[in-house]
Amino acid sequence: MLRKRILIILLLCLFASANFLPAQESPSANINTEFLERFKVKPPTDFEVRDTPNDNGSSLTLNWRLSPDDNLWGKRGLVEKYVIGRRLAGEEKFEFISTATNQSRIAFDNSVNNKDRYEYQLAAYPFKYIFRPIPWNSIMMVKQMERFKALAPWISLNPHGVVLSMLSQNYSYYVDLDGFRSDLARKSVWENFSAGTELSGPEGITAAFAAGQVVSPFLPFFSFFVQSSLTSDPYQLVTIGRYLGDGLMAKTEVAGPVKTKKSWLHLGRINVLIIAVVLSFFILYFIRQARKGKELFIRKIAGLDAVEDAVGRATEMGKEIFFIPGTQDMQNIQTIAGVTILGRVARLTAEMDTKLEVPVSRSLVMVTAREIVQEAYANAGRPEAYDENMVHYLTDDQFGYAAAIDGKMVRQRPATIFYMGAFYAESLILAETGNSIDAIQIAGTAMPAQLPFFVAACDYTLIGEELFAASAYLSKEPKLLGSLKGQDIGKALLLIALAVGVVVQTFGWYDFASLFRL
Amino acid sequence: MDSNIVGVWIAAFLTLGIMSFLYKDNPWYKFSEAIFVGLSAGYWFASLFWQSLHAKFWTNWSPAVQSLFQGQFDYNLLYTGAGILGLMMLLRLVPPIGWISRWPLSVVVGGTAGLYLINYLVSNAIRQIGSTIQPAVTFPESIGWVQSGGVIIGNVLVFAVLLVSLGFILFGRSSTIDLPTPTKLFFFLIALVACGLGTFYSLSMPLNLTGLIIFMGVFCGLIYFFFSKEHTGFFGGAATVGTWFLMVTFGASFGYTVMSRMSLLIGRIDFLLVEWLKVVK
Amino acid sequence: MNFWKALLAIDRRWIFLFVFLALAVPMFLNVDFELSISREVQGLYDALDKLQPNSKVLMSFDYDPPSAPELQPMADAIMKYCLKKRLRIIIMGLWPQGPIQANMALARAFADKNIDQSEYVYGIHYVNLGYQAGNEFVIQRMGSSFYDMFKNDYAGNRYEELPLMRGIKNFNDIDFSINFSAGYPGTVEWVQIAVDRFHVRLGAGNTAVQAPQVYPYYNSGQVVGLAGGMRGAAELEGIFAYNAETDVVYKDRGTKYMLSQTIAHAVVMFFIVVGNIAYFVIGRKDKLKTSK
Amino acid sequence: MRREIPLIITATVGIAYIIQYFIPHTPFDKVEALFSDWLSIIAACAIWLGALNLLKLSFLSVSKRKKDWFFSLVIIISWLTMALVGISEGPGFQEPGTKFDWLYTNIYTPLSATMFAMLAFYVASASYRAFRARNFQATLLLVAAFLVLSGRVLFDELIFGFLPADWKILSTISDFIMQVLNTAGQRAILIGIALGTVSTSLRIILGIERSYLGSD
Repeated sequence: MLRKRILIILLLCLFASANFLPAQESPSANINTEFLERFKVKPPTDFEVRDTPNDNGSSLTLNWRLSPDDNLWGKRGLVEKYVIGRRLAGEEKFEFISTATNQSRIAFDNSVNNKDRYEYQLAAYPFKYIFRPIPWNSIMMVKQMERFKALAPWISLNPHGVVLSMLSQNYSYYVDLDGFRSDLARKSVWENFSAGTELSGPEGITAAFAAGQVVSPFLPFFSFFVQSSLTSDPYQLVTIGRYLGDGLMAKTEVAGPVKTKKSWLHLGRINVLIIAVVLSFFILYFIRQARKGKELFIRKIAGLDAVEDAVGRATEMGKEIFFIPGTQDMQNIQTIAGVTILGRVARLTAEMDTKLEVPVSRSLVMVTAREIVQEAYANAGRPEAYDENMVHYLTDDQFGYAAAIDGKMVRQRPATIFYMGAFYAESLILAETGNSIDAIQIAGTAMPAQLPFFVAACDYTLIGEELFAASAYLSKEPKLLGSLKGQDIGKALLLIALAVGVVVQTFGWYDFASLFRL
Repeated sequence: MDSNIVGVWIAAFLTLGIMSFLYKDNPWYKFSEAIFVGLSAGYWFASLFWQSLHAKFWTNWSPAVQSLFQGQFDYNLLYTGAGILGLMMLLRLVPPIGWISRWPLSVVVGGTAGLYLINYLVSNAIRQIGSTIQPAVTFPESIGWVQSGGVIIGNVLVFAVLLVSLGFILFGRSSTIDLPTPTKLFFFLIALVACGLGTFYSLSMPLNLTGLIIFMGVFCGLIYFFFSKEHTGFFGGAATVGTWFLMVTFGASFGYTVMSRMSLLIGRIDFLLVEWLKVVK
Repeated sequence: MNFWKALLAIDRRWIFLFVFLALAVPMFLNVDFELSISREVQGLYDALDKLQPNSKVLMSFDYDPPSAPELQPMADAIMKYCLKKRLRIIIMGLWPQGPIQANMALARAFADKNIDQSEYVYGIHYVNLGYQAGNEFVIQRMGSSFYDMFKNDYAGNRYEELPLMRGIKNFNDIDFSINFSAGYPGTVEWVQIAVDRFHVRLGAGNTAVQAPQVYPYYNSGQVVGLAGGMRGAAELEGIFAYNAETDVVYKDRGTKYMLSQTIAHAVVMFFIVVGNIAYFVIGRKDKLKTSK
Repeated sequence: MRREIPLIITATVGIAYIIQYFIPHTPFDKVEALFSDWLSIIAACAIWLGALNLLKLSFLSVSKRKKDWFFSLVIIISWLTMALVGISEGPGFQEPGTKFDWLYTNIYTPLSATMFAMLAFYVASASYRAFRARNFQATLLLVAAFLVLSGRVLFDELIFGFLPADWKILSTISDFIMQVLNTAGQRAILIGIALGTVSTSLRIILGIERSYLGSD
């Protein structure tokens, strides 16, 4: 295996030198300098490092102004990215941390701790160009090199030659100078960067990679190979790029030293804190008031009057009433609200002596609904009229439930149908059939996607919060009434803020909206 | 036979099986549906097994336990707690001790409540109010033809809405404004002229009323959901305008939902015609 | 029974058949057209366009096959654009099926002959972190550390072995984030946590059912761009195709389905009109006193 | 014991999440991180529970030979197939080309997609038989829906194609509805829901609301 590889490498060397030897004859120092000058970039300015405010001391913020060469050249400019280096205060060498894309002015270092002091340096990194990857195949390689030469005639002018970086399928040995991702690449780039030396020619690179698995013989222009120690890995050359060398990076002054701070209060969120406290206060205050037995006023909810009329209509016609409490289980607050309204409907049917039918899709809902209907009949003074089979379970399956109710509607033709609770797509099927049998339909749900269909297909709809308000009104439960009232105060405060804010803002007096920004 | 071709035929068989329900309920549909129900539960089971329990719990917990045997304490040992709570959740399948599942449930409920309290307050209330507070009227220097069309339509609509709501407040059945009818009419006439001039003005120079319209919608909509005061007088008028905004909103939702549903069907028809029958390229 | 009553009493199955045919026939037709681009789609395009090559883009695929007809065309187009633009792509999913849909989008992009798969290396240029259970808590946790949520990627590779992920600690290291969402958890959760807590720049692709609820977030800038439903997909494909400097084929299924979509809308509108005419001709049924 | 401990847990976890938002200092960040990790594992178990529960119900149905027990058998078989194939494939079970992926692409995808695509038919028939301009509100709704429906497809191009190319009248109107009127209405709903959620969450954390614990 190893032999085979040495053979391949030798062969490659042969090919490569055959390819590049003529070019070697005319390397011109002048052109090199000119070339380098052309690609030299200016460093970014005003580089500073601060503690990232309002966090647990795990981050530093780096700010800078763009290098003047960033975004000069057409759309892209000369700067490909910014390279960030960091060292502990007092140490000499910088360590590569990460890169930021060109046009960026800010970066975060999230890999710091709260104990140490850090210093930073930033460098603008010039572009290099990436070409098509080629597989590990010597003949292909030669072809590719030819193509590459055609694409990049300056190859012989570049003193640093071509860099081939390599990828094995096992990432731990992966070297990608393009992305600076591997530890090997990291080290080399940053060591040379911090030492201030330019990578001149293959020797520089050899030195950088001495600790790694650099095994290739160096050719004048065909820089180097990196080899994985895993022998069975199929190799793939991924990038061939013009490598300008780290020496071309334009570095800033050292910034720092800085240390992170842990904050005890997130200063940007004080407005949220105040609003949350005020709102919670009102909600809890009104719940307390309601528990003490204070009457809390709730406006007339028109949908509840419609309930009475609709039950009356069924009575006149001598037909049944269907009540459908949605397809969700008892822990859904919409189902709870729906079942509360069922209590009201049941009381009316008991008083008017109309037949009520409640098909449900959850066993727990069935149990609760039976209790509620029974209680309503007892309160109306007609416990004997209650029959357990008024409330019956059909199936848990969403569409199965809809289909079963569909069939019942067509057969029994109820005069009035209530839909109160949480509904999904089945709402459509139910409301359509209900409409086709000319039933009066009253719906109530807080499902935003189903509300439009109910509004279009039903005679009356309790929209969203109206459902909860209705149930609070009917159940007289202090916790529901109190919260409703507390929310109303919250709404009133927000409405006032809104009105004042818009007026103030329209006349351009004051940036009122910033109170609500984060 | 190529497994892909077999796959496409099976997929078509099942697709048509589900669609056969449109004709009427039948065994073919029930069969397809049963496969769907079983398969999707199996899918969740396998998916969660590898992607959550294995990747998340086991890979953290087992090395921690191993290192415990070597006498080291690992922070990841705290995952034992999660493991126990997860097991408690599964105990719901055993009714006599099913109540124990309330413990993990209350972790979920508590966490969700804590997170939601802040999230909804911040993203859905505070930030929404903040971005509604903007100048009601702006005068953009230049806007394109298309936008100005929208602005003009918007202006006409707004003036119409203003006019109608003013009419409602003045003459509505629940109006509490106690003035002689001629005076009311006079006010209304002034408003009418103002609105007409405004509309005309907006045709000649686009003033952007987006801020005002959004403000009115939010304001009136919130008043509709305000339960501490009867909907009479100004409140009644505003609430009525609020319902109009809500209705337009529902109309938009309606349109989008129809669009969505139809897209899904188009996707299936595309499968039948392109991938299965290959009658369309 | 008069004509209108008979018309309304028609068997539903005829309607079903009619709809099926109305949607199938346009599939055989091919039209090309220039759609007007709405501001929210333009916003999404601008945000992507401003990104520099090698910027890190987080894509969360929060949908499953039923919503794919709407969201897949968007995902395909954006994936193609990001690959061609050499953005580094990090894929994840809050729905278990999401990462599979992401792979489909990748496959579709690489099937384009102008995007050469061999130029893109898994782990360096794109990564699929897979699904994580926990809904919005996953986003919340990613705010402090991606690694803690995704110790392994989709295929079981370790996080630290993925070169792309090594430099990424949390949302601070992400330049832009896109979310394809069909419901819960989805765009709303990303806005509430990633945007409002961790200041991520977010673009969204939504099913049409969800899109209207996302518009307030677009208006307030919490979402920088939004593509809703099939129309959003077609507009995205259009704007990419119009601005593309490459030969990548952007106009794909979103554009192709648009004609069927048009017919579908026409059918629904026609039904509503006919139904309502019949309703008024027959005469309204006796009304409730309180109903408005 | 059955109620107190869950209430204490709920309060602790809930308060931890709220405090963490305002105080980034340790230990609150650590506590929040720990709870989040736990939560996602519990969530996974909860979904697992659903999957197992289905299996349990189906087994009961088959063993008691209930009506349609054959289809319950189909459920069990397909459940087992998917789960076993998935688990036997190892962590890379979803990679393209695996058996699991085959099942997913050719069986799961068409079934789930078709299930939801059926709604298109129902929408169409409901639009014919149920959506009526029965009052002013419903009329407004339907008009808005019409404008949006027509503006989001090719009516501008196909019907008004004779107009100058940038006169997309219907698109402009529907853009206006979506970006302005819809935004306003949705925002009112959002704010209302937000306040409701705050009060419900507050009640849950403080133990005032206990309905999630069920009754015993």
